[in-house]
Amino acid sequence: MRSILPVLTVVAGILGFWLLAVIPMNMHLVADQAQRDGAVVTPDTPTARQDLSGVGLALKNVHLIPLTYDFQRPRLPAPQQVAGEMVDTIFGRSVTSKRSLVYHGWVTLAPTLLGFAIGTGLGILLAVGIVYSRVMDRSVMPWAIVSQTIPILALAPMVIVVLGSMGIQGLFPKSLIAAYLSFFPVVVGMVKGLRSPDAMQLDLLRTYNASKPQGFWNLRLPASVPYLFASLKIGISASLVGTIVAELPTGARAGFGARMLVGDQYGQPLVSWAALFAAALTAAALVGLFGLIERMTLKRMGMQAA
Amino acid sequence: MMYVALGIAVWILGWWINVRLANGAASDTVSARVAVPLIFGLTIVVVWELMVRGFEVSPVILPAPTDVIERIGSSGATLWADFRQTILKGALVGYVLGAAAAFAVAILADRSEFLTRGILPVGGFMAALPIVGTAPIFVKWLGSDWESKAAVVGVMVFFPILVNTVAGLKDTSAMQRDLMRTYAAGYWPTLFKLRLPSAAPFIFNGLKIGTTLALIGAIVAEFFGSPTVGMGFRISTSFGQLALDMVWAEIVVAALAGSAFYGIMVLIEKRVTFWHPSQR
Amino acid sequence: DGHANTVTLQLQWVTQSQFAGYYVAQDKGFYEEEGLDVTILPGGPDIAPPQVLAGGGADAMLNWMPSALAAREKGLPVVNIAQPFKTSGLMLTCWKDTGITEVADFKGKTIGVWFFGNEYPFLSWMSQEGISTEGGEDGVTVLKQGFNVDPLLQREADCISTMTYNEYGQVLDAGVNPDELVTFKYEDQGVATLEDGIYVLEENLEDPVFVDKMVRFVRASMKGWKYAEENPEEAGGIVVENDETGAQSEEAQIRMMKEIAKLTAGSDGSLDEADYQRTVDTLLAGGSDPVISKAPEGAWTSVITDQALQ
Amino acid sequence: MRPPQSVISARDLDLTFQTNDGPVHALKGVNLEIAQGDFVSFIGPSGCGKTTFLRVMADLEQPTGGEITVNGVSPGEARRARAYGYVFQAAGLYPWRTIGGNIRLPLEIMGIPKAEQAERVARVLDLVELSGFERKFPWQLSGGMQQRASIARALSFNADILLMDEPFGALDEIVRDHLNEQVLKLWERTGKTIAFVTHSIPEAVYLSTKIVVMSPRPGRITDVIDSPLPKERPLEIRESPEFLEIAHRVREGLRAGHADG
Amino acid sequence: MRPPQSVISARDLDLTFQTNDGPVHALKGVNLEIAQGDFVSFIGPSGCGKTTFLRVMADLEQPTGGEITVNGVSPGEARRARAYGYVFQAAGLYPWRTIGGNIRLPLEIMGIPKAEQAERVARVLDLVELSGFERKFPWQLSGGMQQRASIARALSFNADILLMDEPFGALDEIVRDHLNEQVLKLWERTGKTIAFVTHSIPEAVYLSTKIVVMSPRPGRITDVIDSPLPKERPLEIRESPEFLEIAHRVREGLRAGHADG
Ligand SMILES: Nc1ncnc2c1ncn2[C@@H]1O[C@H](COP(=O)(O)OP(=O)(O)OP(=O)(O)O)[C@@H](O)[C@H]1O
Ligand SMILES: Nc1ncnc2c1ncn2[C@@H]1O[C@H](COP(=O)(O)OP(=O)(O)OP(=O)(O)O)[C@@H](O)[C@H]1O
Ligand SMILES: Cc1ncc(C[n+]2csc(CCO)c2C)c(N)n1
Ligand SMILES: [Mg+2]
Ligand SMILES: [Mg+2]
Repeated sequence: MRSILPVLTVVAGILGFWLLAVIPMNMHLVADQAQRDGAVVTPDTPTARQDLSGVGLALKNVHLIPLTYDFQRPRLPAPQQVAGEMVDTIFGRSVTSKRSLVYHGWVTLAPTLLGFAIGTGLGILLAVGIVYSRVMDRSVMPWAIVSQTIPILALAPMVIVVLGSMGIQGLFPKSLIAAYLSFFPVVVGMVKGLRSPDAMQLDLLRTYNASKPQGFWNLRLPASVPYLFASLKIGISASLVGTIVAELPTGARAGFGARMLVGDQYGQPLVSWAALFAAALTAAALVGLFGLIERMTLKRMGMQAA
Repeated sequence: MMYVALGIAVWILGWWINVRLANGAASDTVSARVAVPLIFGLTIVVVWELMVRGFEVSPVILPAPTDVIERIGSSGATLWADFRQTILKGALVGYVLGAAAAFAVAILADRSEFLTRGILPVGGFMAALPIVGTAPIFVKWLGSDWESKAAVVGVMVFFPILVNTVAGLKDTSAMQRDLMRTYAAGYWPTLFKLRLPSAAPFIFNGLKIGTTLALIGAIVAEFFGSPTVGMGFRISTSFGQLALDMVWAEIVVAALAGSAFYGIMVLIEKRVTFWHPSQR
Repeated sequence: DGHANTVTLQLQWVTQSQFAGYYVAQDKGFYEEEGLDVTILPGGPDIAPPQVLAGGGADAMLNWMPSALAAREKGLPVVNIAQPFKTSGLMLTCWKDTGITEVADFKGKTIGVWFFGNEYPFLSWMSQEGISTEGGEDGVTVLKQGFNVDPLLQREADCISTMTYNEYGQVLDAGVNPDELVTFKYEDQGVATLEDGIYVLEENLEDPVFVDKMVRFVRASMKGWKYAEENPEEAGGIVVENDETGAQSEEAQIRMMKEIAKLTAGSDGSLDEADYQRTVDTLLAGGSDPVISKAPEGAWTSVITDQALQ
Repeated sequence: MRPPQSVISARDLDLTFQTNDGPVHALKGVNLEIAQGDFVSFIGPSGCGKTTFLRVMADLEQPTGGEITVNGVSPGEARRARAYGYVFQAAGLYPWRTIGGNIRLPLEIMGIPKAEQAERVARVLDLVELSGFERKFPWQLSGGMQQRASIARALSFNADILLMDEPFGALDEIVRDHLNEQVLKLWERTGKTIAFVTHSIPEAVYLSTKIVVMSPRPGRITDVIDSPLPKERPLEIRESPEFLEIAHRVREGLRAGHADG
Repeated sequence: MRPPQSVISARDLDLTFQTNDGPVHALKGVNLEIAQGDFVSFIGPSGCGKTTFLRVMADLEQPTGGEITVNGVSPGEARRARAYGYVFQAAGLYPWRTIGGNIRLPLEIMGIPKAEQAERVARVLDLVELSGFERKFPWQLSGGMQQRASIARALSFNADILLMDEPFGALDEIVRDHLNEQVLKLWERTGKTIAFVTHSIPEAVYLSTKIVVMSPRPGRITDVIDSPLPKERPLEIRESPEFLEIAHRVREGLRAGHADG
């Protein structure tokens, strides 16, 4: 909570920069349009204008600057345009409407959560395997790293087709891509966490002649909780990115990914930008939610949040 | 059926060898450490080959590893050109720029608690912007060539490096800082002689995460507009042509390059942070 | 079997009036009249319809013939069973102020081209004109064009690929006057290739049950197309209703439908062998790296349309 | 059941660690008998093998030579029979468990019924004077209190042998004195056999019936001193001549070990 | 330049920390004069403000009341004039620097020429008997050697005052005895003024010309004992009656502090 003022300051700084950048970014397009509409523009041919920078052009055509903030097809939309579009599509529509961002948010969120659950479960299982089995540790870990160097957008269509040919469609294929992206941070974090007990804590259990499962439940698992939460927070936003990536090859029907694509294809940058920001807000909200659960859990466990 | 049975047999054999190697007396030797993952990978490849043959999977759905290897052999020049365009230009330039920007901002943010508190959450928000949304925007702004790819990469690697660097710069113990104070050391000596060295393990953490992101970013951004060369270009074009052997050849190159990039970072990390307990 | 009356159709792009005939047939109950239960799968930038067909995810797909023929050569025997689009809508759109007036002026210019199997017509054309696509003074610099018209608007490219019914309209929507532009329709250049045909897997055609349902499918689809041609307003509305992204505007889809109608106008669904031959000839002329190495055999059949149009 | 005389008996014990820099001879030719009810302190310079010896008794390290029995059986069997409680140098409480939960840990693992667990926890908490802190988390307690909790944890399951490795190393002198008194009382009351590692000469002399002086490289026993001090030991005893005399002997032994080490 | 008599002079020094649980009165009404060449030990139970007092002298903490001068000026000025060397409880060597590099650190910061740096490093390494270890990294040395390196680091820039906060807390008795002897020698040889925090009564008595006994809540000075022991102090002096007598007085002072604390 103490962060509100600093965050607002930084956001204000970014908004200021953004507002300034709108002018040179859109100047050429605005000048072209203004000329078609009969305004006087210097220089007076698009090719000549092409040789000027956005700032240079703006200085020569100060009267056109206001137009850059209200352009229908901007390179860089002004902040208030994006905000307007978001307000309109989030609050201005019934949540069941295809034109509501809330509806698309849910379309994206559902596979995100499912994929996250799958990825986290898989990640934890793998981590347990890696911690308890030398063979898994030595053979699987390097390939887990390699798996993350594969460009997922290239793999996603094939995964979708293969699953589609098995009659699996809808939520699950997207979830699988989401799981693929979210399992890795969980594996890495949980391996670290499960290995975090020091030699003395392990020896203690040995003096009690505790079994492996007892060691897992009483020591390794609780010790890994802070690491788990750190990974969950990375994993959930990775999962969201995975779903959005998967929304293009599933036939770009609905969801944030589809909105971004279609907005881009049909010359509606505001649709894309609004979806983009909505996606980031969703991720931030999810991360915040896990932060909250983390704080509550660690408090109950007597460990302060890191 | 024969192939399937053979596949299962190969799997069991590979696993058995690895169990012997990993638990055996020589398990800590360098060769065993390299051999175990290699055998694991080889097992997967062989099983993949056998399954593709056994189930007669169409090559336009999943090519056999042998086809992919053949393609790598026959298209070396193309793969190399794509590698140069995507990795050496897009990914590397973006990585260096992103890392440099992250350092600069981290050091700036670090000068004031206020800025740190403001920048980290906003940075987290920016990092959550999905690449499929940002890539078209950068292509629109910076054109189709590698510059826009470098920008995408820069933005992607920026945040993890920033967060880790900020955390690292904060990681000095009170005693280490007090020591500097007793010497009446100024800001810069403290930065260079204490805080940067002690932040190095964190910084490398961010740099390592950045390596895989850089590759993925550069490749994926090419899907949204590119010249007629590049790994992402080739993947998307070949996929449209159903030349899946080429798609997988590029994926193999990407994985190799990514692992090598990561490995190089690990080596540098070992050299620079040799003093850290995790490296001893 | 249970699939005797179900059809899954894979489109090659997101829901838009380019596919109005199918949506109309669905909406107006033409499929139902034929006793069919049809599922329409929208496409997107990462969907290769032939692959979906190969994977068994769809019974039929829409595709451009160059791409389909290339898939055939890759070992995926797809067959054209109907050709609702008579005319090609593909063209290059250039800024007039770049000085381009004829094809020879392309030299030294930058041109945006769609890849993903759709680059073949362009490459064949350039090769017939003797223009290199490797850039330089005497060649054209090719950009892999994304999904929008920005490279032209931002003047990163001098020309881009557009469809008469979609991207060209977007350029105009962006405020550009038609007289600022020069267009080169493939149709006019004699290098048109067949677009938006219906394709199925060859092996399926041996199954009379499958053939029968395709006959009904094509018949109903063509009915849909003809209805759409005559009622573009209604058709545009139906398309927008079916667009799950909620980002399409009815106005744009109606306009698109009107343009599409010009392309489907001359077709009753059957493939005109002369068009086919021109497509193959164009592709075979593809210079050093031709799309197809030899004239394909059995790449199309009139069996379905013959029955459907009885 | 167990031989009444020797609780721990080591004969010619050897332990060599293989390290990157070559072998480290941590224990060499160690012979020692500890009788039922003994309080044995191990003292010696850093690296002389005190911890290693304790860990061998606890089956946490395997000797590379010689023989050792604990309660007449091998250390491994003794461990599986839960024959001893081990107190580590640092308290090592699990931070996610309350003090009560930490003490309950061995009881849960050993499958002791819930009702009895509660009762035992209450008893040992009382023994180390921590009643009322059961619900607190470790970080809510001072270092000395944490250390007492860790002793309570080792006492909770009533093993006959208590192995304590520098349990008070991190505490200040006054708190340490206080805990020393409490350990002595506990020992008297329970009759346990205690093996105790320390760096402090007064502590060793004050607590023990037997002081084992060790010397490093290779780790070996250089002197075993049987204390003539009575079982009743007020703190003031530390200024008595007998006390100073034993302390002097220990110090000499230590210095000799250091000189040739 | 500097007043010959009083190197450190505290008058009515007060320091209150504001914490979540309310204010902590770490120092209250502290008065103390330390003369040039004194060896002053601070002893007292945990939390009585020893470290805080040292940190105030070093300008690492700001007093909330009273006055203090170091070399006749404020602690801040003294710090900027690099008037003292500070030795922390843990060695706190930077792990990425060699032993030589660690000792060179303050010299680099103070802008001392390269050639002179090398010469000084060699000299202080010799002083703490670590010649030959210049190239080693901290973790390659034992705890005692690390501690000596950290003392060398504080000596390298030749400040008049040495502030040492429990420098030997983590070491074993024998090594500690040895280092105590060396510190004494160093003090004699250099005539530095030393302020030394310890928990060990014998250590305080053995080393000091002046022993300051402190007591907690609020942290205050309860006794200042001037030692009658001669400057020459063999280790055996610790068994002499004068020594035991002073030790007894310190212990009584401590116990009193604990009782009412
Ligand atoms: N796991 C190990 N691997 C290798 N060497 C070890 C290991 N444990 C201990 N040693 C070495 O064995 C010797 C004895 O160590 P030990 O811990 O028993 O000493 P100690 O007497 O307990 O010392 P301290 O008083 O410092 O605790 C030391 O030289 C130590 O470095
Ligand atoms: N930065 C701080 N903030 C709040 N309270 C503090 C701070 N530093 C010390 N204290 C409190 O001030 C009191 C004196 O602490 P100080 O560290 O000076 O004790 P000490 O005598 O050095 O103890 P020890 O022997 O344990 O090192 C303690 O109660 C401590 O909790
Ligand atoms: C990745 C990709 N690029 C281009 C096309 C070609 N194409 C066929 S129909 C159509 C829509 C025109 O409005 C386009 C662009 C494709 N299918 N996929
Ligand atoms: Mg030890
Ligand atoms: Mg202190």
